[in-house]
Amino acid sequence: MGSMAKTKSELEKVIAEVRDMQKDVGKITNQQINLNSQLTENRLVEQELSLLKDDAEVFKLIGPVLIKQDLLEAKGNVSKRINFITSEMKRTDDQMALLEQKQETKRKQIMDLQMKLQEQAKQGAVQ
Amino acid sequence: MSGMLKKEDESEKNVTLEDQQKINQFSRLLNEKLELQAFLSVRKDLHQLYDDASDELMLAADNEKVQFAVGDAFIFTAKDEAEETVEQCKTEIVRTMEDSQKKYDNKVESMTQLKTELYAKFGNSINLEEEA
Amino acid sequence: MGDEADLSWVVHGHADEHFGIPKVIFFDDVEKVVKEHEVQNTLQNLTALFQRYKFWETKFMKNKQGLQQKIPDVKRTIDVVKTLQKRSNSDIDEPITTRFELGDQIYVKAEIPKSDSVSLWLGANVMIEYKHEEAIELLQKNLETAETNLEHLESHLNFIRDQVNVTEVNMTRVYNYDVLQRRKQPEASE
Amino acid sequence: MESQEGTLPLGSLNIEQLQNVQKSTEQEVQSLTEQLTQLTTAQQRILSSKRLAKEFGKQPEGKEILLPLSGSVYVQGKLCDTSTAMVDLGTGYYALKTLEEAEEYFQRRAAVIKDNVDKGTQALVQRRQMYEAVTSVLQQKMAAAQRQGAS
Repeated sequence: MGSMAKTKSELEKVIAEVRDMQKDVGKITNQQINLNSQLTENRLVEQELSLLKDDAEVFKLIGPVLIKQDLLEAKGNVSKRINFITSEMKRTDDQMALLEQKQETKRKQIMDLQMKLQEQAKQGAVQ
Repeated sequence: MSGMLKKEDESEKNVTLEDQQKINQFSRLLNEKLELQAFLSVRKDLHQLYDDASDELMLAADNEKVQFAVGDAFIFTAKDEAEETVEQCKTEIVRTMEDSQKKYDNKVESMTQLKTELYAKFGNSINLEEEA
Repeated sequence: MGDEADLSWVVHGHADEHFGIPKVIFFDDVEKVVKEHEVQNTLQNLTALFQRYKFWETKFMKNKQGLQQKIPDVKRTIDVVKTLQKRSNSDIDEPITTRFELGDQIYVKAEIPKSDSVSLWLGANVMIEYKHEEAIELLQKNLETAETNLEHLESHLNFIRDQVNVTEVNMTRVYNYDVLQRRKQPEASE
Repeated sequence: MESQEGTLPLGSLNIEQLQNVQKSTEQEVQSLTEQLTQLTTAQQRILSSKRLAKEFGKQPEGKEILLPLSGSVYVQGKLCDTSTAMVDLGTGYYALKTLEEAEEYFQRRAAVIKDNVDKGTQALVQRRQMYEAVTSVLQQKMAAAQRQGAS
């Protein structure tokens, strides 16, 4: 009975860990969705800026103020932003891959523990 | 705030009406605290935006007019006037933030007090943590 | 809420100040309640009541969110009129140059001659011209009304949430009492 | 979700698994439908802006109008440039354009959305077919299970 209780509490612990990981997966997924839509929006802006004539008037909204911005500067800023988003996306992808790996390990652990528990139950019944 | 009192509890601590009122009070405070927290975080972002606006305005040419957001429209405004308005808004934002921060601190303080009292009586059989 | 649970003994008489939403009775003596009404029946009634409170909570929350959107909107409108008023009170006589929103994502240029009035859209196809200070006064009144309504809503919500808490605590206490009783007399349980 | 959704061997799934697939497919259908509604609304707004850009060019300069400063505040004003517009490019960027250029801009935006609408519609049709397939297999299996239980 004592060893079974131990296995049980171990199992509960691992299950709780997996649950926490799933929460993290959810968070990262949200980040990914967010980054993705940011990327799409910035790409559209990048494309539009590239279509403008060199002397076109461009403004940037900062807080409540629309301030004139040099077209080249605007292009530079948007491309910097896109680079940043792309690297963030790579970071979240890596995080996700790592998390999936960890989850896989934990799931195996759960299966092992469940098997152990069944065996212990059998032994207990025989005795 | 569901299930503050734990089920299948061994202890036979009697819950009095006074305890119940404390639990209600705690729950109210928690709600108000979370609202203030959200408000403060929005204000903080807004303040940052206005800060950025000040910085950009400083860099703009003196004789240049900027377009200032008014309602859904923009109004052409002299740079110094825009700067003045931005500063006024910033002061106002800071004021509301300080106001809310004070309220927030008060809630936290009252919550800590209630927590101490309730935990002293119910120990582990009550859960007053803020995240499930 | 099609359940026909008899809730008359778990709630006080109607509390008129909260739209007739009843106040739940705090069980001073769980044992007495259980002896009179039985565990299952008590829990069932409390669950039904709990669900009603939750329904009211959701309803009031929606109203609150609506008001919480309206209030900043009115404040923004007041800001617009105040900006116009400031300009009209200044010694600048040139018109205001603006880019206004012609449609989604498109703005065009216009001049607003110096003036001391604005038109307010009051809904239902009604637009009325006001002097700046009249407009501000009217909008301020709207704001105050909205803020008072919000306060009332908050007080109803607080009341409902108290009822939710008491109902929950009642349920847990009845449940725990039952568990304890069974543990004391294991032979009595079938 | 399964990677090759189209070729999911529905026949080999048990009732519980089928019910899960049915539920998740139903949710997908629902969220796709919502997305499509949003896209269509956005599309209509953009096309309306395109029409406005065109119409605006026909207005005489100096024309007196009642212009909106917010949803509920209007003031008397005069149009002073009916050949240029400022368009919102997104992410806080705005640009001045001739009305013709503005029209082209909205046309491009509308094309991007139409692309998304087409893709979404295709996905929706596919998901609906999937839902129907799952539902029909599920009904068969349940009927079979009932017959077995009855005999």
